[in-house]
Amino acid sequence: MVPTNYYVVLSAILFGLGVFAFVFKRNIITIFMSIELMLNAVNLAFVAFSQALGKLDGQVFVLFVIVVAAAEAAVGLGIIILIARNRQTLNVERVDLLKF
Amino acid sequence: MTPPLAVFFALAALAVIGAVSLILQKHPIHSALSLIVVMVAIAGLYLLMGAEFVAAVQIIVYGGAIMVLFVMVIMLLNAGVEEHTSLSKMAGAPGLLLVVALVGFVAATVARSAESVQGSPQMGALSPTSGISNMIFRDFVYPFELTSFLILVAILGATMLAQREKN
Amino acid sequence: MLSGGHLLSVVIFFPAVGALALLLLHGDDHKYIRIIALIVSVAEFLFSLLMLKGVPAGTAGYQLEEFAKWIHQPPINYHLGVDGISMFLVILTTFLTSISVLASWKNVEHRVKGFFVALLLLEVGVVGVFLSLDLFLFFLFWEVMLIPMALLIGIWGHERRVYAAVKFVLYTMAGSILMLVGIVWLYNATGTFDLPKIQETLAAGLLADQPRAEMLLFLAFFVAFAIKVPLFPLHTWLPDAHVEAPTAGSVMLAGVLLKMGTYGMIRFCLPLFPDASHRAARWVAVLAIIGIIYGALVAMVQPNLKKLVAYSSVSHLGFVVLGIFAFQNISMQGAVYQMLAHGISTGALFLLVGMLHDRRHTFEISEFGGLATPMPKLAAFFLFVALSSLGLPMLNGFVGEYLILLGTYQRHWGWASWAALGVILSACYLLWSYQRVFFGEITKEKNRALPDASTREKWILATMAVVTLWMGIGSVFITRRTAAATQTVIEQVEPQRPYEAAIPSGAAPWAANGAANTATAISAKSSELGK
Amino acid sequence: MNSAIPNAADFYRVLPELIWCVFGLLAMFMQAFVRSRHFFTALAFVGTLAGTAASWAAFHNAGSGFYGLVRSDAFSFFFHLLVGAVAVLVVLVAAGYLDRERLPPAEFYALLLFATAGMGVLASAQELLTAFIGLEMSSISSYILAGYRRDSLKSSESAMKYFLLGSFATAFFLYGIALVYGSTGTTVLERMAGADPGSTLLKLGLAMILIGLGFKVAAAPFQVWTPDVYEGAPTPVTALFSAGPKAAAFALLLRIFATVPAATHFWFWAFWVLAALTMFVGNLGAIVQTNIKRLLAYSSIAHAGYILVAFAAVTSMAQGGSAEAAPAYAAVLFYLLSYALMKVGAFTIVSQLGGAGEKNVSLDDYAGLSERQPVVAAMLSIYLLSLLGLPITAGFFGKFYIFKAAVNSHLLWLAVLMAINSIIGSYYYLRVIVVMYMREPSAEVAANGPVRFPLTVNLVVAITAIGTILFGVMPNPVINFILRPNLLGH
Amino acid sequence: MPTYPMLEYLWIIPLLPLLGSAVNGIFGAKWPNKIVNWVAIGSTGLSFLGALEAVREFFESGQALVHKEFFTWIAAGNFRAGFDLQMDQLTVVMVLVVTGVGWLIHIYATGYMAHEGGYYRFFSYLNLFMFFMLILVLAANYALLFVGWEGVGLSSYLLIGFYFLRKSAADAGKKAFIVNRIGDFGFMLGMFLLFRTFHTLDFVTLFNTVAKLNWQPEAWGQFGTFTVAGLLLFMGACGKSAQLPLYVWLPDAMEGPTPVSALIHAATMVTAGVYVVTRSHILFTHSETALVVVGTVGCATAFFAATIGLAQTDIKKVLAYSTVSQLGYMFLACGVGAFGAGIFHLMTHAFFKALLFLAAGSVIHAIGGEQDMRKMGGLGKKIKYTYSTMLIATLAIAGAPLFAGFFSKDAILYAAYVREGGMHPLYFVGLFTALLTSFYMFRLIFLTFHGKPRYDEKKVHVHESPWNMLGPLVVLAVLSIFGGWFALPAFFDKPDIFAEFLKPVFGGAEAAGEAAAHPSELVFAIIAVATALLGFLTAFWLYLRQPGKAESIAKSLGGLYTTVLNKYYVDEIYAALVVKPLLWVSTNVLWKTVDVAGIDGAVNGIAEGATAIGDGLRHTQSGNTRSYAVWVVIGAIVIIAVIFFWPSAGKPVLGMVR
Repeated sequence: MVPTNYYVVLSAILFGLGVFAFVFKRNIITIFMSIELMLNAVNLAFVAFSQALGKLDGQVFVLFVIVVAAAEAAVGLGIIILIARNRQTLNVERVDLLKF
Repeated sequence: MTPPLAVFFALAALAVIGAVSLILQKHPIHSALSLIVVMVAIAGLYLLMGAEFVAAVQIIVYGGAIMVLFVMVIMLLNAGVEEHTSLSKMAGAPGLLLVVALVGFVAATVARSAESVQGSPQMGALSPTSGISNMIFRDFVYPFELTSFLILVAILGATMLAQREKN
Repeated sequence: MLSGGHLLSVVIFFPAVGALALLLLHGDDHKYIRIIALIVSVAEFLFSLLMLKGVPAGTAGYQLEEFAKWIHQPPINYHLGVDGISMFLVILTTFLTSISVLASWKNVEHRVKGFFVALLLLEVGVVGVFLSLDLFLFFLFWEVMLIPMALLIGIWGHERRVYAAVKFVLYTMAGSILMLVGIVWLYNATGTFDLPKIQETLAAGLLADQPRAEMLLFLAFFVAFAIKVPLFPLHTWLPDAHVEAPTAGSVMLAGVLLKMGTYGMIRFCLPLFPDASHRAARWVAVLAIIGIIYGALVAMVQPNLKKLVAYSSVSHLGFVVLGIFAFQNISMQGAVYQMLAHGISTGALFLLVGMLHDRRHTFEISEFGGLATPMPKLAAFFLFVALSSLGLPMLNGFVGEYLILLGTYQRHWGWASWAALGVILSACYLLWSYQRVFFGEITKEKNRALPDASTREKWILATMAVVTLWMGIGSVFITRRTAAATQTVIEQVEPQRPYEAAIPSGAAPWAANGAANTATAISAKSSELGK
Repeated sequence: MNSAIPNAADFYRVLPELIWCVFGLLAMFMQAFVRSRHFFTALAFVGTLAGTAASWAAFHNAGSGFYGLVRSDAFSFFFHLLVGAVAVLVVLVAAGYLDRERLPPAEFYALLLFATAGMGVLASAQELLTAFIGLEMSSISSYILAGYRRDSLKSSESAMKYFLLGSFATAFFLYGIALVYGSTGTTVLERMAGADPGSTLLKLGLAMILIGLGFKVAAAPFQVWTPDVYEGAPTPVTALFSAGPKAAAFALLLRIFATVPAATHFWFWAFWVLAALTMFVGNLGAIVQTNIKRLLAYSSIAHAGYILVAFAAVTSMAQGGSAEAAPAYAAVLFYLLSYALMKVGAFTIVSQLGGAGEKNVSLDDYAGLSERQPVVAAMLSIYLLSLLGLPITAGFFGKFYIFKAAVNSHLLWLAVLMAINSIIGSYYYLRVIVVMYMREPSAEVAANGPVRFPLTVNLVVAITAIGTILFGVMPNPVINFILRPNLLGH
Repeated sequence: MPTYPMLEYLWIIPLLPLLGSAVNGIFGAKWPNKIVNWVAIGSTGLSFLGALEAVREFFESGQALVHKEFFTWIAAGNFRAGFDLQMDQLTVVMVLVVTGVGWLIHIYATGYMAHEGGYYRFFSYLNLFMFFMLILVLAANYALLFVGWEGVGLSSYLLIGFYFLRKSAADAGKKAFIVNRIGDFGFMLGMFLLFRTFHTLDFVTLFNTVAKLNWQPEAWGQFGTFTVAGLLLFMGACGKSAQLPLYVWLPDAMEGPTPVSALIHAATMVTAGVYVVTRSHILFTHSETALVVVGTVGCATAFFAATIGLAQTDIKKVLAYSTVSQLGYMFLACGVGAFGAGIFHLMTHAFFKALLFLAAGSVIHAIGGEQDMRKMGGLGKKIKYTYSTMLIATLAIAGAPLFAGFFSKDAILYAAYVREGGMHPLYFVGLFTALLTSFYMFRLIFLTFHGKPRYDEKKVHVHESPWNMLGPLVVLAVLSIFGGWFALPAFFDKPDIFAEFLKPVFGGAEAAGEAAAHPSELVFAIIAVATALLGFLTAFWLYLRQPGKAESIAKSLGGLYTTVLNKYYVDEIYAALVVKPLLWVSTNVLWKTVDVAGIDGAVNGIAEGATAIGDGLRHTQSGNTRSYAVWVVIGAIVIIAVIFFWPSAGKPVLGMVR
């Protein structure tokens, strides 16, 4: 039997890597992927907890999260396309018209 | 060590490696692929925890639908190797330190305190899947309905944003 | 507690009605706008005179009170009341407003409507400040008054008007926002905003055991008022505001707005926080004295006539603050009187300076010189006003200053002596500037053909002159009515500690117990002096 | 978990959301058949209004519904009215705007309605996941609305930034939920009441939730996105952002306090620090702005800071829902109301004066406005003075109640900091007024004459202005309502 | 109809000139000089008659002190200053002098000013002066007295600056007012102290309190109420009566028209100081210190001014310094407790000094505005009346026997000598001053009227003045001869009417001075006459016998002479030590540094600081999403840090005060 906190720590690490990726990647798409990574980490935590607590709702949450993620993905990619069309770049650092 | 533990470590290692490679890869398509690896690994962990329904959804929706969407977009915009700019002063060494600090602390805290979490470790009478469906359609019917609108919003938005100007 | 109709509400809000009437007028028939503004302001003045009936001389406490619940939670009430002090300040306000309207008859040419609307709204705010007995209401009027004044300065002012306007508002806000914190704190302590109630609660010794809290509260109020007065070193907004403001603005500013600060001290600082006042008195007095001398000296060397008058206000208001914080009935009376006198004489000075500006469009003294030849009448009025401002007996300025110094001397001979230097200096700067402006040969060709006072101006100035003279001779008419009020304040502030203790060390031995008030005390002292 | 199926009352309790969503759907589908802009405007107007009105129904069926996922009470009623009213006003503003900018109306209104629905959910959610869904509904719609002017670089950029950072923060929020769930075994707020405050996991979870919501309410140092997004987004949308989502997020925070004592334990100092930081960042940042939209954005950061002061006051009262905290709650609610009024009003005028493509949004374009359009200038001044916190405006009472709450719970120094900030604030609000009244316009500014205001916009301006003054003179009704003891249904 | 109408309505006396002033001031501009004359002379004349009538009634009513309260002027707390007039023997003297001499000078002025512009203005001011002066002498309390006190200061300001086109005139006026203010500073403080101690400023009550409650006099060096109050009042007196160190304004005041110099700066106003000191004699008699200071200052001034007088060449300046010197005599008298003598000298001095000025004016008038004696000479034959009257006045001031000055000055010197307590130095200095006095006066006479003309006889044709100018001269001449006979010294063994008359006022105070009618007084008289004669002879020798000798002596004196000629450079010293530094400090330190740079700088600095910070902040807003992400991370860290590590975070916080 695998102790719960193994899972939770793993999720924490993955979440952290997601944050890391978000900060250090430059390609908008990749950045967006890192968000997905973070969400996955969260899901892992949910399932781990639900298993530990012996409650199912944790898993239900995961489903909801996945749906939300999908929605976000759709919109996000839409926005990315828009940016790519307007700016001819996917480098987030080139998109800084609004500042100060 | 016990077999499940071994499996766990294997999958965990796989997930972490995937995540790291997502960061290290220069080309978005490679990042996407490594993300898929992560997701598969996580799906494996779900199975290990006996949440097979979730695992399935993970594979289908995430690994399938969403990541395909990503790949498609990458192709569509034929995004090349990410150029190496560092215009942001914050996201350099200081950012690194901060992020590490944050991650380190969170991980540590969780590690220390997570074993406190336990309840009655039996999954109840009915099998997870039917239980889940019960919950979704009774206890969580309201958010469930809301998600449907959420999807609508997404569709609306995607079309709205991605469509070319009429005039 | 409700007695006698709604006179005060009328006095407060009548100008607002007038302002509305003006707003309905068409923007560019200036003639009617001016006339209506004049009618309104004069009518307002007459209304305010009605208060004289309502406030019989010698009766302490608030008269003509009005009370209505306004906001339930926290309990904020529409509570008005008037006593001898506030009554005359209100009358001064309404009087000066009428004068200002007349004074701006010609020299306001663009956005005439807005100008008079602002002027009337300003009147509303100021009168409200003087009449509210609810801290919250008071604060409300206190803030509301800012905007019209700022607009007066900022729109119809001179070159650096914007800077001056913003500076004015920021300075005042800086003070008042802290006052708001103080007010809220008081509310938390006492559970009410009603001045008399708070007064009772505090008098019952609510803060007796926490001097620090009392001092902080005192400061929260005092700083706000000190900025308004303005007390050295918080005065630097004043020269700019005065110089840049249009004539009417300066008149209202000097004549009335500064008084709001001193009024606040009398009405809030002393009665609510007597102990803190006593502890602070020494430092306040020092600041006031510095202000007196400093203001006079700086005024003396100003090349700009209007700035000179502005700094003279700093000096004069120093006297008022000193008189207030001497905690003597006499000096308090003097302070109140000085407020009114200063309102009239400095107001008149600004009017005259404004008239010069109308003719020459400059305030630089060096631009004038020998003006007595082309405009003898104006020169005569100017001299008259200057004399009243430098405190010539039989003119209004003297009574206030004399009483203040006399009273202060009873408290502390050193303060009075230093302050009295201001009497010398005021003569210096006023006469010197007067000489440079009016005496001697004409130096600038432009000045040779300047017109003398027009009929309108003559009437304005004559009115001021008459009031000046009347206040100089018939001062009792006013002091009789303010006596009770000031006495109340003194009683509220004094019982905290016996008189003796209130004399800081440094009082001369030969004046140790000068306040003892009976012949026996005198004879007792005679023997002591004999040794 | 009871096994009864949802009854009618449950649906009454979420009626506003339902109506908003349904009308959203209508708008979506109608776009295929109807071209007329007016139709959609009318549709959206009716929809928002109906939904807002429906919150009466929800209020009359007070109580928790859907197995305790949502609760309808005075509190949720207040927020439904608030976000609903904002939506109505935004619809009116947008009508003219979309027309001017040649933007498709249907999607806009649909998204607006969905966003409003999402906020409604947030306001009445009793369970974290539901709240999360609501949050996402409003957020995702907001992302799209921000980028609604597709062809404009700024608009699309603001959409991107809002989206990326927004979902970043959402991830934190979600992680927080996960941890809380882990430590308490539930996501239903009421069931957390008994949670052991000592649990580290709970601490961390609540911290994460605070991070997520802190981002939504633009508390420093999460405020970074605000100016950019506000500037880039279409101005009516900006108006919505500044009022709606913020209010909803604050609503959720208050809910959490009211029901989870542990939160109040952990969050007090966090709020103290956030409040101080936010006030200063907002005000100091605003001083140097020359673009009016940006300036207002910073000012809204500052105001978030003021509200956080009230939150600190709430938390410093040991038990969230207890009696002595009531005034603090009232302060927050009243402030949000007044703030929504003036911000919407101000942005309305800004959007109208902006002209085609929002060209004229720099301060210089406002020089001499009082000469060109005296009424508009006067109205804008009213909002600004209210933001500045001058008496006889709603803004003053809002600030006053917050002062009161702060002093009441001995947060004297926070009150003083707030005082200092309102002085700094008064400086830049005055600057705008000064520009409008006291500066001569440059030649080309003077050249483009008065902008005409369509009826709908005038209506909005009138409503907001009157509201600003009215609640400044007669706050009694509102105050009495939000000071009711059973505000949060306990 | 009350028995003594004039005493009942005492206010009429001052009011009349006020009316005259007002009428002339308001309407005079349009009127011809004639009407202005009538108003001016009429009003003053009537008030002179009123005064006479009042005095008659005063005697008739048995010389009981008259005290009338007309209305309350200022009242606050236990302080009351009423418009109260009183009349006692001292007042009688002053009122008669003021109205009488004043009236004469008015008449004289109608001639003198006939050709000046601003005629109405002049008389309006002059009447105003009369009003305030009368208030001053009639006032029944210090506050009201102060009204007159400041008022005369004002009128002298106006009259000195009458030729306001001349900068020197305007300056002189300003100087006079400000220097007086410096004195008033002391005067006010004196009043405050008195009120603090006695709770009244009313003469009668105050002095009675002192007398009845038998306050002990203060010994030398004891600074009790009496000493301090006395000295403070005396400070005021110094300002008004041009004593050291505040005398500087009087010589400059000669910028005013000559009648003004005669009325204000010789006869009446400048003696106000003496009046105040005598009026409050009881304070001084209670304080040895105060008396000594008064006496010494007076004596010193007398000598100091006389020395300056020696070298002056401007005829009016000479007279001015002689006035200062004579005032010194009066204070000397007060200092030695001979208040009666002081008043007596005040009166006689009013006569002959007014006469001197008027005559001088007549001379100036005759010679066409020239004031420099070096450009005169030999006028004696051309303007006989002026000459003779002026000669009489000179004899009087020099103290020639049987002339007014002889008696008064003699009385003072005698009192100074017999006063016990080492006052002898004062006597000798006084005596020497008498010598100087007669010298410079005769120098004036000789330079002006004798010798050969030093002016251009073709241009200037000298003419005697009209009768409306000569009339007053004659009257005053008569007074300067017989005016002294009111107070015959003891050796005439006739009653000293004047002293007797004033006794009710000064009571015991006089005892010291006048008490023993001592035969030796004759000796002193002779000595005095001898010194006067010596002075006369010296002048005679220097300026008639050997013209030019004076210059050579002056040269031989060298530096000393120039110093004296330049009035010991006192004005320059004041300018260098007081005025210039004050202006410099005010401009550069107070205004430019403290105000503009300091306070305003700080305020604006704060504003700029805030802006700078704001500017810094907005640059963290780099527009780069990645750095924004870092900010979010920072925020996360902050919150977590606070929640986990903040002291006292997480504990129940009810009732914690922050």
